[in-house]
Amino acid sequence: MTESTSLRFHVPEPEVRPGGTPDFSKVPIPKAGSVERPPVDVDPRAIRDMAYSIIRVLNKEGEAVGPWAGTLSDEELAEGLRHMMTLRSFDARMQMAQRQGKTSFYMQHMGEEAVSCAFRRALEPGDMNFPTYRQAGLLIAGGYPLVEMMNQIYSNEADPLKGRQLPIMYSSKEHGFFSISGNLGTQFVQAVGWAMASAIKNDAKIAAGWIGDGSTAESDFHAALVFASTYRAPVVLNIVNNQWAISTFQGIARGGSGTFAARGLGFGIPALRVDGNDYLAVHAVAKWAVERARKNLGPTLVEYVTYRVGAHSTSDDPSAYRPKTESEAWPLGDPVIRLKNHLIVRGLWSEERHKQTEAEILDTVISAQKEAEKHGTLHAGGKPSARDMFEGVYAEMPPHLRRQRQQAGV
Amino acid sequence: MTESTSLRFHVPEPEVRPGGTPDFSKVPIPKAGSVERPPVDVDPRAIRDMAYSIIRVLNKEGEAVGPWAGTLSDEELAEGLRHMMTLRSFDARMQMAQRQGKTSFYMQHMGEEAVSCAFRRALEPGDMNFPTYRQAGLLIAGGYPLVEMMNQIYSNEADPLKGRQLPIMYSSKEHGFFSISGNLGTQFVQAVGWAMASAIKNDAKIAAGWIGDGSTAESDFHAALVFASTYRAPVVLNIVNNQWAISTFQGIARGGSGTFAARGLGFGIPALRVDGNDYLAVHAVAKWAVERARKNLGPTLVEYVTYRVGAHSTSDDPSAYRPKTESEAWPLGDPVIRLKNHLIVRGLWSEERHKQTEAEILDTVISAQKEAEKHGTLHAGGKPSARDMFEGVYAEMPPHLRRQRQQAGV
Amino acid sequence: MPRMTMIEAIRGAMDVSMERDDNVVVFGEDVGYFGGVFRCTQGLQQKYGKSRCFDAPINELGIVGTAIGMAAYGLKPCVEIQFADYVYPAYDQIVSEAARLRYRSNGGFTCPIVIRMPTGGGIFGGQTHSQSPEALFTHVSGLKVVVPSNPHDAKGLLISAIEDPDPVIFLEPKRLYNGPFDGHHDRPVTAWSKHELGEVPEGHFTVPLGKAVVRKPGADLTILAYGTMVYVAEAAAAETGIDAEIIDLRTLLPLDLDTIVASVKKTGRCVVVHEATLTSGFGAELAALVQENCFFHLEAPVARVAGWDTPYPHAQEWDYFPGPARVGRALTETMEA
Amino acid sequence: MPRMTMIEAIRGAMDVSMERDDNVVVFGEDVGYFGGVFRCTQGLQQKYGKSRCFDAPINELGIVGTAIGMAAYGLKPCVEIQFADYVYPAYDQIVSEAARLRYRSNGGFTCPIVIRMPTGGGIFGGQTHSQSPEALFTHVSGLKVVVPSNPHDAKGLLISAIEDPDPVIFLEPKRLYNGPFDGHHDRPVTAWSKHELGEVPEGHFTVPLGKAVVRKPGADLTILAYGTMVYVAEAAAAETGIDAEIIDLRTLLPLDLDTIVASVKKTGRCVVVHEATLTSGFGAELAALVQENCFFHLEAPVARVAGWDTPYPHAQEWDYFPGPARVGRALTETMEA
Ligand SMILES: Cc1ncc(C[n+]2csc(CCOP(=O)(O)OP(=O)(O)O)c2C)c(N)n1
Ligand SMILES: Cc1ncc(C[n+]2csc(CCOP(=O)(O)OP(=O)(O)O)c2C)c(N)n1
Ligand SMILES: [Mg+2]
Ligand SMILES: [Mg+2]
Repeated sequence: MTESTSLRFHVPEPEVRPGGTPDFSKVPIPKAGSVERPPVDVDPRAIRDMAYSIIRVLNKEGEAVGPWAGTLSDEELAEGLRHMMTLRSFDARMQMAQRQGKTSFYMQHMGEEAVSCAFRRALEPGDMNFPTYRQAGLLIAGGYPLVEMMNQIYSNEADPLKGRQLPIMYSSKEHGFFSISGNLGTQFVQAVGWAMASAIKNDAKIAAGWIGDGSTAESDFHAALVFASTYRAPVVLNIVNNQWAISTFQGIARGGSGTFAARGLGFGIPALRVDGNDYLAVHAVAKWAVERARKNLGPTLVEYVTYRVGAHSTSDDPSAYRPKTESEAWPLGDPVIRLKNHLIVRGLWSEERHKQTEAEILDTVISAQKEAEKHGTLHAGGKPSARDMFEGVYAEMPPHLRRQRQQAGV
Repeated sequence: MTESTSLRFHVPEPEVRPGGTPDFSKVPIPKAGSVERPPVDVDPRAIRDMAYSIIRVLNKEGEAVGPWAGTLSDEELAEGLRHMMTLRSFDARMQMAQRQGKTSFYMQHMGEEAVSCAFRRALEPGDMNFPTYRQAGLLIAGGYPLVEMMNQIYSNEADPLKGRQLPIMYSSKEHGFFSISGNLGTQFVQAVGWAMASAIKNDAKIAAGWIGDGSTAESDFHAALVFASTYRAPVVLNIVNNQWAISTFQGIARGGSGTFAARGLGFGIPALRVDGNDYLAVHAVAKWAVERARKNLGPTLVEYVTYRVGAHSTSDDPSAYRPKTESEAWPLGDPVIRLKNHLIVRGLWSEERHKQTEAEILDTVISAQKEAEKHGTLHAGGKPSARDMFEGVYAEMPPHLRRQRQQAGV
Repeated sequence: MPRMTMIEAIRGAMDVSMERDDNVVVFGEDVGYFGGVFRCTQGLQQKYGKSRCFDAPINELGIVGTAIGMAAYGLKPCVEIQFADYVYPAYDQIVSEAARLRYRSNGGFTCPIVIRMPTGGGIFGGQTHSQSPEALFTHVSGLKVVVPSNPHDAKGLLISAIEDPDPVIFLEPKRLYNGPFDGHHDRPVTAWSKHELGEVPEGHFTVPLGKAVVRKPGADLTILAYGTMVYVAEAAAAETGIDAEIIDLRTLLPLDLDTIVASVKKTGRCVVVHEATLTSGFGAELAALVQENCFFHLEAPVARVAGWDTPYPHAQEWDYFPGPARVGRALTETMEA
Repeated sequence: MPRMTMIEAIRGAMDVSMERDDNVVVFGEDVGYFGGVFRCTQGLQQKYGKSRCFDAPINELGIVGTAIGMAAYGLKPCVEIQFADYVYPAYDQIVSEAARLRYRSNGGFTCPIVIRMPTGGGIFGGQTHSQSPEALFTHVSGLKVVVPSNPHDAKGLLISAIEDPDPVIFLEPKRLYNGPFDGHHDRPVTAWSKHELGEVPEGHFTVPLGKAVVRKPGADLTILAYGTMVYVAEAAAAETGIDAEIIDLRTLLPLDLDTIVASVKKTGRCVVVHEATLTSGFGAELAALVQENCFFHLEAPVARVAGWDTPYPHAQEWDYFPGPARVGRALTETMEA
């Protein structure tokens, strides 16, 4: 009975490494418009295949096609483009500010702007996101002031978080943006708890959890799916698959499952995959999932297929682990260009208008930056006090902290 | 766009509670022999439906039917029956011993004997189980001495674990039985690590992980599936679904997924469900999964559908949360009776022989018990020394423990 | 005043809190229909419905993680971890999330949760039903850590904990559930119905967090204890005849240092006792604080009596448990030093 | 002897160990092809193949859990947790499993694993890249806890840890990776290439676990430190002119109590410093032990200088970090007490 063959250890590897030629030809990309749009109360078992496909709306010609098209008005689309352009411009300025030593750390969204910007539009006031560090579009599309974001990034005297948090770890209850943790995955299950609370109170608010491809491996991901499945929590569980987790390609987290969306199948949770670089598709799927949650139909798992064009963070240099030109070979293109082209095809936009908007946005970002820098940057100008460091550990400062503050002489 | 409907909180409930009439009519039980037996190198995606069915071999008439029949010889079947009867007899004696105050705690297997007893027969020497507290059949079917088990249960002077562990938390490397933890789930992922090690060393040994239906909710379950899927570890991942986790019915852990086996689908791991009260079916499926592992085809997830007839442990009284007669209504019957009937139908066994065997086994168990009790029971007779308590924390005793042992005066 | 067990007192605290505040919800493994393996939540689901008291999947991370989300929403979850030994899967959610949420969001989000768990040994529970992990929480800024020693305090402290705006770890010495236990396992135990601290006010009342209490005034030596060890200390003092002042800390974080310092300055000697393993136990913090604050009043080193630095053994439970004899020896030695 | 950074020394220790013993395997997040975010494993995959050094999914529980299984099989896994701040998801596997496996199986199964992780602050890493969780491990019987302070020790201790038959938590002060850091963030840092402790023997050598070392002999006062704080202590002693004896503990569990006691009995004064938050930090255990063992030799209370009891802040990093000024103040006060 014993097999004499000896076992072999298998470690998944990306197709190419630095020096090789990027090749995404094995990534199946369905035609735009080809994936059905089921009713929101569909039986999850009837749509299992959707976990292995990709919902797309914008075709190569820049047209919006198929059953998922048409969820946004012309004005909303133009505004959406502005949001993405603003996020990109913001990122560029803040990357530069970090290089100039104005802050310690930054993380950009290059290539992934559509995901958070379009998702935000599907929410209502009172809904709550539990974001990772790569969804600042939720704030920008939600109208959160750029200056406040910068104040946080600079840890300056006007920082709404009093210098306590790492740059970009924003928090705004009013803007439906839960305090970012920094520990991967932890907030996915908290989103489920928040949604459960809304159901317990018979309210109508829903939650959205966010997680990266790499972080789906974390235990909190499982906990979130278990609790969401059991209590049918009104939550949208978003996986942003940008192909990389720092230096680790998505195959290490995904293993033999084919897709990340497929993880939902074992929980009876509808699982959709969507072109994350297609603003229209992201919005349409978000709207579908949000509607399900709001109608008491329970959780939805959504995988956004996108690509992290930039470095992981300002501490990272991707040329050490992937070909420099990989992002250019990425088959789903650039979300800003794709929406821009769509608007041009529709006659709602032009190259000139785009350039002009770009310049306007840059002005806005620069003037916000100037405003923020009046309040200081990490190592210069106004900064939160050492006193602030002792506040807020508890609602009321206990005696031992008061003694320590005294000892610190602040 | 906002739905005015208010959300409702959903908590799954079992069909009946104490006072109600047990009703399993909604549990679909496929006919014995009706589920296909794919080749071991089948593409997992081709057998997704098997996660929602139940592989069964023994039919109502006690015949072995279908493609999964025929993995065991007549002698092996008779021996299998003896193993299950021994486990049942052992359980009865030890339950009683606990009530007599000879030990602090016991957990029995009533109704689940086939799972561990039949699985053990599919393994080779050198393979390793990472069991929970409800797979003592692995030891009994593997020939581990009953006296040793009892010495451990009694925490007596001959206890191989020196009184350090809770009763029934056996450990035997020689018998391929990893030290039971007591913390649920933790060992599922350790099994995967053990299997990875075998592959790393190009050996031929495989591992088996064990977990209960309730414990699949734990994070370790997810970690195990992620690592097993990514590294294609040679491991059989066993879920024993005995319908209850203490007072909690399986619907709380399972949520909307339909079955526990379905959890494997999102990982690209073949997932099978099997009649856990059918010795022949358990063995056939175990053999299939073990062969896959040994042939470098990677992990298999197996759900054993069974029923916990007894209390969770000697600290539990199930009449507080489920109808007393629920186990009688359980549609998959009793594993001992079913194998006995099969052997009788086959002309290999008889009621008389069964009674006689029962008596023989009782004798064996009682004499083992007498032997064990010579070495003491928890509160009487020989016991491990207080000195033993300080040993084995580290390979070499560090100075602080030596000081403490001295202080203790032992 | 009615007399009751600690289980009844704890249940009463949740009952009162759920009655007064719709936002209080209770969940955990087996706590719903069944009412918990120690029956602390018995009847709450029947009274308040399945939305307020329900069974959770066996995932401690998920129990605490969802509770944090609920608390951010505005609820006040009071969750049960079946045994303190099983809290570690939730450790990241407690340490990285619950404890720091207020701080890192500058008060934008808060986390008023209570995490209850039976703790301590003395029931032949072996390694996985006997641990006392309090020191793993007292090192975490942002948490409060409470250990009641009797039904009266258990109710009053638990109500305070539920009403507290910050996360509270609430450790229930399971050996005390049914009666005070003086460490003499071979003698019959008094029931709470025979003990004055079994007297518990009906309805709402609180025992404030952060306040210790002197259980027995004394002149010779101060014993710092909490939970089960309060009674062991009483027994040891009685047996040695040493006139010890016994302080029941009740809250470990934040600690009532003033009460401790006042007592040690008076007695000049101090013995700390706990069930948890010695090294890096909470006794280390107590000894460090006492010598820092009372150095020039001390006649002898602060002594610690604690569980040995081994996993909690099964058969050798009474060799492991810091009983009256061991505590008594430390008292005598400290008096003689 | 070659001079090298602490990163190179740590890499060298793994290299030597993998070379000598086929059973040594190295894995963790980003440690394979890329060689780790701090590059501690750079080149190991290329040299030893993907079966011996590989990337892991982002699941710390799984990293430690599979390592335990591998160790039970007979391998010697040396795994990396990307930052000590991310070890909590693996806490249950470490505390309930790795630490107790030998004990509960009476030696039938053992767990020779090393869990490496960058620790400590001083790099503007905020709450989630700055923590010093050593005290959360020193309370756990069955673990060993090591904190090197220089390239020489880092290599020798890591080789010892890998060869040790029991689980070792190996905390690498990331502020020291490239050079000793005396706490003066506004001054240029010396590189290890300019420091004698940057001299590291080639090939195999060990520094034994459980042995402290006197970094600087002195007569007036004993400073107990480890990791980054060794250099802060040196700076504080130099600046105050106090003739302090500085002990670098190197291993926290098991602790080299003899070296500590001998020194304090000589000096009569003791200051303990660490980066971790004060309450229930490892300094509490040190202070408790010192007063227990040297009470009648002490001229002043044992003082502790530590991180404040708050989460690690970003902007206020240098207000939080226990720098030379704060340590110096404690030295002076202890001399004057
Ligand atoms: C618990 C935990 N482990 C490890 C890290 C370190 N870390 C930060 S980001 C990152 C990669 C995350 O990848 P992914 O989830 O794909 O998100 P992405 O960065 O691509 O958006 C890692 C490993 C962390 N922050 N938290
Ligand atoms: C981490 C952890 N949490 C909780 C428990 C308490 N506990 C012991 S058994 C059990 C139920 C387990 O149910 P299941 O997994 O279905 O196994 P079964 O007992 O039915 O075989 C619980 C909650 C534990 N031992 N470990
Ligand atoms: Mg990613
Ligand atoms: Mg079960």
